[in-house]
Amino acid sequence: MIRVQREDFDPGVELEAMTRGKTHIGGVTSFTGLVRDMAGGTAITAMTLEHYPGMTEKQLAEIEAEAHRRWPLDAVLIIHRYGELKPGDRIVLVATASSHRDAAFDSCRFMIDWLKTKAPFWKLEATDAGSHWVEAKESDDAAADRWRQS
Amino acid sequence: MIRVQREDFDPGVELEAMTRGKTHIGGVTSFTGLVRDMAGGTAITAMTLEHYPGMTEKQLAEIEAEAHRRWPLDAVLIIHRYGELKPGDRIVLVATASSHRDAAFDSCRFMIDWLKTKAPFWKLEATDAGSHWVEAKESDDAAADRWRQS
Amino acid sequence: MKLLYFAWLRQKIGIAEETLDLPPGVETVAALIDWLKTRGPNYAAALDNTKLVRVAVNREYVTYDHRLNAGDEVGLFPPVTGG
Amino acid sequence: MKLLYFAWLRQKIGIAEETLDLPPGVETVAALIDWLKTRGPNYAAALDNTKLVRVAVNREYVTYDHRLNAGDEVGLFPPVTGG
Repeated sequence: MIRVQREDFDPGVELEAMTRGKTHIGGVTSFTGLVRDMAGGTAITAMTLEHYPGMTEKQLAEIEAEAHRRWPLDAVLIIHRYGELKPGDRIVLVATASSHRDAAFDSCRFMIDWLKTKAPFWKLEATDAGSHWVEAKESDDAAADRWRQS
Repeated sequence: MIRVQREDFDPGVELEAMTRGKTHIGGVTSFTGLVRDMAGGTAITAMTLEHYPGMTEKQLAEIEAEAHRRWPLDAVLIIHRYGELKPGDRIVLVATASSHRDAAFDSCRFMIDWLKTKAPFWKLEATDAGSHWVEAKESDDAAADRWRQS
Repeated sequence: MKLLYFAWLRQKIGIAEETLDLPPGVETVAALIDWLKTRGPNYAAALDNTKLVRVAVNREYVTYDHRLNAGDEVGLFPPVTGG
Repeated sequence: MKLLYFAWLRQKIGIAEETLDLPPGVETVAALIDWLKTRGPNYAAALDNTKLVRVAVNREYVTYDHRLNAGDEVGLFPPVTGG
């Protein structure tokens, strides 16, 4: 399941809903991304997430579908927020459930790695010295490349 | 933090408590293990987890300490239940928080892999045909071996 | 054709979206970007370094040699930084 | 010395724990297990296949050549299956 929303979410409620009644699930792996209070030695006062309505959902749905193609998964969840956030706020939750632990871990990591390079979101960081757009990281491209199939 | 308990736990509450006030954390990876309703084609009606009080906590604390030695982690959580559980019930939660996504993923997987081969817990599965002790899996030994350092 | 701009690309151009007819002779994404750059210094500044300009047509990523159609929705934006 | 048994090893032996003096001549884990097997068919059945018997002394894993002391807590159990 895919959700793009302004509001916060409760990881406990979401993970519970994801597995409820599916007693063949053996494990759930999740990654929650949070707004950090510092970036490159500068204090962050706020972070605004812009997205591309319509395309964002489409890209996330493709990532979800790709995870299902690659691993035997019983459930997939991606929730990503947009709008203005504060340090410590939740940004994203990705979670996968499987009867196999390795599948749950690999697919969860795959999804956050791909999301970071494919889902159209942009972070604007506000500091006391003004605001600036976060630059894409080469390490994120490298992380996504790990999952490329020949 | 380590907890060995009979009672259920709420992953949302636990993950929230783990990161509260620590706004330098960038990501939290968690793995929740659940009781599966089937094992080798047989329906499971209940699962009883036995442990070695005192040693279990000691081994989990050593796994926590080893994770801190190997990765830059801001918080570590292991909760493991014992006693009688039903299909769908939570067994274990392991979670790690870091400013680095790769560290959070690797350390979380390390902890569950090591826990499965080192923490003194034993599963007794009940079926309509009687109950039996779960046998250790070679795949778990192989998973733990991934993390051995030369 | 509908054009959508995001993040600093949107800020540099000064608008979030615009609707226009596909200009004569503009058949590919690359040609569209070259043409947009002639529309003013704001467009030129935003689209100067095409290494930093990602393009989606109808909400799917495309390469610069992708051929455009009259009714396309074209999104132009910097490398993404979500997650 | 305190001995603790767990899981099917406990069930086969029939007790969860017992306290006894380190028998004369028993200096290692291996010797202790050999001695225990002489105490009855329940012990022999539980400890027959030492590939399946893990040993902890004072709550730390040890190998079979580990040397025992009088006040040790010795745990004997099958390979663990938690998580």
